[in-house]
Amino acid sequence: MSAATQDTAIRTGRVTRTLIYLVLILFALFYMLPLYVMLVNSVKPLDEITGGGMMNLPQEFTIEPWLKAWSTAQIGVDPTGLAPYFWNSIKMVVPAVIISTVLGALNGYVLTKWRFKYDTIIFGLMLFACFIPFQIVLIPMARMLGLMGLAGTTWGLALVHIVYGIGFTTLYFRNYYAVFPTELIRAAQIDGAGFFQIFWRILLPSSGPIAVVSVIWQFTNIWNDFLFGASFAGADSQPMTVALNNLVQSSTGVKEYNVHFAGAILAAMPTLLVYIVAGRYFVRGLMAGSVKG
Amino acid sequence: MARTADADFKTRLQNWIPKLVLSPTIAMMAVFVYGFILFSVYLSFTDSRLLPSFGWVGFENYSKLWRLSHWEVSLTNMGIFAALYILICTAIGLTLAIFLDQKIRGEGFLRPIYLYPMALSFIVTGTAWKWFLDPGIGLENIMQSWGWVNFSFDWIKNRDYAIYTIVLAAVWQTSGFVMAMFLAGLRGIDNEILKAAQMDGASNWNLYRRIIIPQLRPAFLSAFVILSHLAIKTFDLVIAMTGGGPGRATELPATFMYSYTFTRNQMGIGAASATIMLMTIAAIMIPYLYSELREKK
Amino acid sequence: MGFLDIDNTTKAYGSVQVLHNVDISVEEGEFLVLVGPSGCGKSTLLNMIAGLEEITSGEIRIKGDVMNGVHPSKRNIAMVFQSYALYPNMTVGKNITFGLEMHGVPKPERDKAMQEVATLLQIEQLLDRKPGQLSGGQRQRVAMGRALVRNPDVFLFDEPLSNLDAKLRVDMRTEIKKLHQKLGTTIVYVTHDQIEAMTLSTRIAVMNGGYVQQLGTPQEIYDSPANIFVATFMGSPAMNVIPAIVRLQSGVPQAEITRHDGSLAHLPFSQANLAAWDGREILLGIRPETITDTDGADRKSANIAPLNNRIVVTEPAGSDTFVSMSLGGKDVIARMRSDAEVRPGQDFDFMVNMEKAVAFDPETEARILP
Amino acid sequence: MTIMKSLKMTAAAVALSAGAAQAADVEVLHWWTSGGEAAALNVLKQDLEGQGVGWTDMPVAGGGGEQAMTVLRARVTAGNAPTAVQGLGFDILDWANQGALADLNAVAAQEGWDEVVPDALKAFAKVDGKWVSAPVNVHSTNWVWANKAVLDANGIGVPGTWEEFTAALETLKAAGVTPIAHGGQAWQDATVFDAVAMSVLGPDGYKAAFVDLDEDTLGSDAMKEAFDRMAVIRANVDDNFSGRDWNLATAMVINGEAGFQMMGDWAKGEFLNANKVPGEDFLCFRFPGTQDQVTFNADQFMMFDQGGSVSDEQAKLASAILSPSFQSAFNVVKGSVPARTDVSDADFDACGKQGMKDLAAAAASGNLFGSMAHGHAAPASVKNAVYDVVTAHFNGEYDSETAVQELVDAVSIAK
Repeated sequence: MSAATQDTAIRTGRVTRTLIYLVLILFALFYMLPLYVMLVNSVKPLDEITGGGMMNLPQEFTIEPWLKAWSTAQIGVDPTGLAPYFWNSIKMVVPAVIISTVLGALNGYVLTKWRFKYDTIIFGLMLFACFIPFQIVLIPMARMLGLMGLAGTTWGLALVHIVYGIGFTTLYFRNYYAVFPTELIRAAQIDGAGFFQIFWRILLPSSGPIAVVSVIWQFTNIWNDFLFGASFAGADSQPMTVALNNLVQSSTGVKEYNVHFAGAILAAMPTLLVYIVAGRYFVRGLMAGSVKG
Repeated sequence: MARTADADFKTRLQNWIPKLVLSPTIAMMAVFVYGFILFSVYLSFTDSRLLPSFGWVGFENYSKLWRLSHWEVSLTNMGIFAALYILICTAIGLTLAIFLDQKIRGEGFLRPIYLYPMALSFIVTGTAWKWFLDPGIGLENIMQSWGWVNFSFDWIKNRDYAIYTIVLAAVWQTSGFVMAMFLAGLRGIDNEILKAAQMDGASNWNLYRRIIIPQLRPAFLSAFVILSHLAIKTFDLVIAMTGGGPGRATELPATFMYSYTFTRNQMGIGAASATIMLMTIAAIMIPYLYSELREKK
Repeated sequence: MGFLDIDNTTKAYGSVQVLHNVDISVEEGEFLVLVGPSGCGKSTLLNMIAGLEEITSGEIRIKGDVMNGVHPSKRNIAMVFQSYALYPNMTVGKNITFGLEMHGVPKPERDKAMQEVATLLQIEQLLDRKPGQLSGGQRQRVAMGRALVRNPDVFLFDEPLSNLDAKLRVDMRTEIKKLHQKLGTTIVYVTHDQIEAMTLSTRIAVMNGGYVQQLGTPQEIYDSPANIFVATFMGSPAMNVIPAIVRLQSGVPQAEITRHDGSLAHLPFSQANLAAWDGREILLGIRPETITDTDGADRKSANIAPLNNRIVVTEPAGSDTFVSMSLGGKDVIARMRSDAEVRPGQDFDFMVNMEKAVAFDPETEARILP
Repeated sequence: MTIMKSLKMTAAAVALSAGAAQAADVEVLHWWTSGGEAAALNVLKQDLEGQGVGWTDMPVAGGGGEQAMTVLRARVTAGNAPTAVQGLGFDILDWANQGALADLNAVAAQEGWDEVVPDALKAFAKVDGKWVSAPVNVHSTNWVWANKAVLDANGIGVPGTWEEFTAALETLKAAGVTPIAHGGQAWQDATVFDAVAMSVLGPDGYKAAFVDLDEDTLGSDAMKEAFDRMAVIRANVDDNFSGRDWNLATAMVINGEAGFQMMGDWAKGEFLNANKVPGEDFLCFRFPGTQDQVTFNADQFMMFDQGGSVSDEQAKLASAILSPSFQSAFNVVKGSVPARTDVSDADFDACGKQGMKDLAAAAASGNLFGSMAHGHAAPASVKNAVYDVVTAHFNGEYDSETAVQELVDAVSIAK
C-alpha cells in the first residue's frame, strides 16, 4: 500500500505548521509523563523517594532496584524476583495468541467466503460476546475448568484467554477478508483447492497486515491480564502480572517503591517492545481492514 | 428436486467443513459466554452469598440493589465516565491523526509515543498516575514550587472531581490507539477527491469538515465500539488509582459488581448488578450490530 | 444430447427467482456467448455451470454426466474471471500450475504443460513475476493460461475483457477467437457487450430478467430478433422502433407512419401475412443501415421504399455518417455512407430496405412471425 | 512407607482430581508476598521441608487478602482447593460452614491448643467444637503511633482520654504540625472508627453494635457521638489524605510532619525499618479510652478438606505454625503478637512486649474483641456496608445524624 508515501493534497502555512508541531509535541509529553515518573523513580535509592522528591531526577543513580526486581525481590516465600514468572507468562501467552489468531482467521474466512444461513447472526453473537464483563465469568469458568481437569494449568489459562479473545480476532479478520476478492476463492475452487488449501495457500499469505493487528491486540490483552491469571493459574504457572501485583501490593509490609517501579517496567517490557517494533505495521493493518468496520 | 444424492463425498465434505471449522468457536461461545450469562442471570434470583447457591428469592436482590445509594453513584459515574471518555478520546484521536497526517517530520518517532500507553496495564502505571495527580507530590506541588503558588489541582482528592481524573488517565491510555484508527482511515481516503475539492475552492477547514471527516464514518464506528467496550470494562484503572474513593465517589458498575460478588460475599446482589449491566450493554449494542450487519449483507 | 446441456434449470434465492427454466444445449467446439444487461442472470448461469452456485432445479450435464452437486474441480472446467483472480502471492508460473498441483499432477508434467501454454500465449518471460508487476493485458493472458493448462472440457469466461482499455480489448478479442479456432474447445462466454457477442460467438443466448430471450446464431439474432428487447439490445446504433399502423393497399400491407410534419408516409411490407393486422397498431423495426440515400440502397433487395423526411442532426463518424430524424414521434437514426450529401434542416429523400424490416406486436413485444 | 500413610495419600490424590500439588506437598495460598513477612513465612517453609514436607507457594496479594479470597473461590469451585489458605475472621467461619475445612482436633488435642489460645480467637478457629484453622498471630488495631520528638517539643504527654487527645491535637495544629497522619482509604477510615466507637460505646456497646448488629445500638445517640468524633479527627487531618497508603501516613509521623497515626501494630515495621527505636523515637499506646480493650484481627491458616480426613502434611503444617518458636520468630518480624499466650516475650521490643501484656490481660478480663474494620466482628457484607457509611461520612458526604440512619439501613440490607 503506497498510502504512506503518497502526497497529501493538503497544504498548510508556516504558522499553522508551527502550531501543529507544538500540539503534537505537547501531547507527546503528556503521553510520556507516567513513564517518566516510573523511570526516574526506578533508578533512585528508596530514601530519596520517601524523602519527598518523587518527581525529581535522581540525585544518586542506581541500577540496584532493577536487579532486585528481576532476580532477588521477595515475590512469595522465595526471593526469586520476577524472572521465573516472566517465563510462565511467555508459556501461556504464546499459544493463546497463536491459537486465538488462527481461529479468528478461520472464522473470518468462513464468515466471509463460505456464507451460510444465519452467519451474520452468529457473527453478531460473537461480537456481542466481546462485551461480557470478565468479573461475571470467574466462578462458572472455574467450575468448567475443574470439570475439564484444566484447573490450575497453563493450558486452562490459555483456554480462557482464547475464549474471550476470539470475538476480537474474528472481527478483525472478518473485516479484512470481507474486501478480499471472492473471485480468487472461486478460481482456487475450480483449480481444485479444498477449504484448507485455499486458506493456507491463498488467504493466509495475504493476511500479514491484519495478523499483526490481531497479534498485537491479543498479546497486549493477555499479557496484561491480571484477573484470570490470578484466579486460574496454578502455583507454578502464575503469570508476570500476578507476580508484579504480589511485589507491589503488600498490605502490611514496607513498600520499596523504586523496586516496584523497576518491576513494573520490566513487566511491561514485552508489550512495549511489541508496540514500538510493530507499531508501524499496526497502523497499516488497521488501514487494511479493521477500520472499514 | 436437487439431486444431492449425486454429490460425491469430497463435495459434501467441503460443504460441511466451514461449519465444522466454526463449530468450536460456536460451542465455546455457547457455553463460556451465553451459558455463563444465563447462569449469572439465574444467580441474581437466588440467595447466593459466598458461593453459588440455589435458593430462589425472586426479585429481592434487585430491590436491595436499588436501595443502595452506592449503586446509583456507580451508575451516574458510568454515565459521566463513558460519555466524557468516548467524546474526549475521539476528539483527541481525530485531532492528532489529522495533525500527524500533514507530512510531519518525525512521525515515526511520535507515533509509538502516542501508542505505547495501550501496551501498559494499570497495575503498571497506576501508582505513577496516583503520584502525579496527588497535590502533595505531583503536578500541584511542582507548579507551586515553580512559582505558581495559587495553582491548585487536587481533583483526585475531591469527591466531586475525582471521576474526572479517572477519565484523564483512561484517555491517556486509549486516545493514541484511537489516533491510529483515524490515521488509518485518513490514509485510506482517495487523494483525487481532495484535489477535486481544493479545485472547487474549499478551505482546509471546509475540506476536513465537509469532505474528509464524513468519509471517516467507518473509523468512527470502530472507535465507538472499541471505546464503549473499554469503558464498560474499566476496572483496574479505578482499583489502581482511587480504589473507588474518595469515599465511594469513583465507584463504577464493574467495581461495584466485583466487590459485591467477591469481597462482600453478596453474590446475589453482584449477579443482579451484572444482569443490569448486561442489559444496558445489549440495549446499546444490539441496534448498532443490527444496523451494521444488515447493511453489509 | 449435446456436449453441455442446461436442462430446464432454475435458480432462486429464497422466494426470489433469478433464473427461469433455462434450456440450452451446447455442442462440442461451440462458442456460446451469454449476453445481456447487468442483473440478467448470465453470470449466475455461468457460476452454476462452474459449480460455484447451487442449482435450484433442473439439470446441468457435461458429456452426459449430471453435474448437480459435483464440486467445481471435478467438472473438468476452467474459468477466466473478470478480475482475472490471479493469486497475488504466487508467481505467474505458480498461478498457472496451481490447478494441476491441486489435481496431483507430478511436477515435471506441470512444468511441461506450463511451458507449452506460456509459449502459446507468449508469456514465457513473465513466468517468475508476481501478478502485481503485470499490465492488464499480461494478467489477462496469464488468466487464460491458467485455464488452458488444465485442458478442460469446457472453458468458462466471465466478462474477461471488461477491465481492459478499448484498443487492448479489440486485440484480445481477436486473440480469443484465434485460440478458439485453433484449439476447437467448447466455450461459454459471458459479456454485456453485444459486439463481443456478435464477433466471438457461434451462438448467442440473449438474456434479460432471468429469461433466455433468444438463442441463435449471431445472424439469426441480428436479422430476426425474437422481440423488441433483443432487437434493441443487439446492434449499434440500436434498431429503430417506430409506431405504425398496418394499412392494406391493393392487397399489400403497408406501414403507415407519421413524418416530422405530421403528414403520413406509407412503406410497403414484404411480409404478406401482415395483411391480417390491417388497421391495427404495430411497432416497426428498422435497422439504421437499412435507411440510406438513393445511391446507397441495397441493389439485391426487391423492396426498397422511398421516404421523404427532414434531417435534424448529422453525425459524421468517418466510415459512416449518422443522420437522425423524427418518425412516428420517435428519434430515428439512419446510417449512410460517409460521402452522402446531407445537411441538418434538409428535406431528404431516404430509401428504406423494407425486406429487412420487422414488425412487433405492441402488446407482447414479440416479433410478428412471417 | 506404612499402609496407613499410603492410604491417606491415595485419598488425597483422589480428592485433588486436577492434581496441582503433590500428595506430599502443602500448597499454601497467602498474601504475604513482600519484604519481611514473606521472609518470615519462609521460616515456616524451611521448618516443613526439614520434616520432608514440600511447600508449593501460591501467593496472591492485594486488598488485604481480598484478591486471595477471590482466587480461593475460583480454586474451590474448580474442585482444586489449596491445602492451606491464609484466612481472616469471618471468611474462616464462612468456609467452615460450607463444610470445606478439615478437622484439626487430633493435632490440637495432642498439642494442647485449647489451653493456650485465647477464647476470642478460638471463636474464629473452632467451629462447632472442631478446630479448622491454625492461628499465626494476633494484630491489635487500636494503637496510636506518635513521634516522640514532636510531642516533647510541644509539651504533650501520652493522652489518656478523648479530651486530652483533642487538646493535644489543638496544640499540634497551633504549632503548625499536621496533628493526625491518615490515609483516606475505606479500611483505614474504618480502623480509626473502630477505636473511636470502642471508646464511645464501651465494650458492651461495641459488641451489641458490631457483633450482634443490634439496630438500637447502631442507631443510638452514642453512635452519633462516635461519628461526631470522627468529624473531629477529619478536621485534624491534612487536606491531602485521600487515597494515601497507610505507610506513607506512617512516614509522615516518622519524618515529624505529623504527630499521631491511628493504625494497627503492623505500622511498627515502618518505624523499625527507618531505624527508629520504640520508646525513644516513637511511642505506641492504645487509643484514648480503650486502654483496657484490645480489638484484634488474626491471620490464620485454614486447612481445606482433602478427602475426608486431615492429611499428614496438614497436621505437620498446623503443628509447625503453632509451635512457640515459630510464633515468636514470625511475630517479632511482623509486628504482631503470638496467637498463644504462653510464648516468651524475650525477643520482642518494647511495643511488642506491651502488646503481649495487653492481649493477655484483655483475654483474661473479657475485653478482647474482634475488629469490625478487619472482619472479625461481622461478616464481609456487613463490614463493607459499615465501610461505606464511615468513609462517606468521613469524606463529608453527610452529617453524623444521617450517618447513623445510613448505618442502620446499610447493615440491615447487608445482614
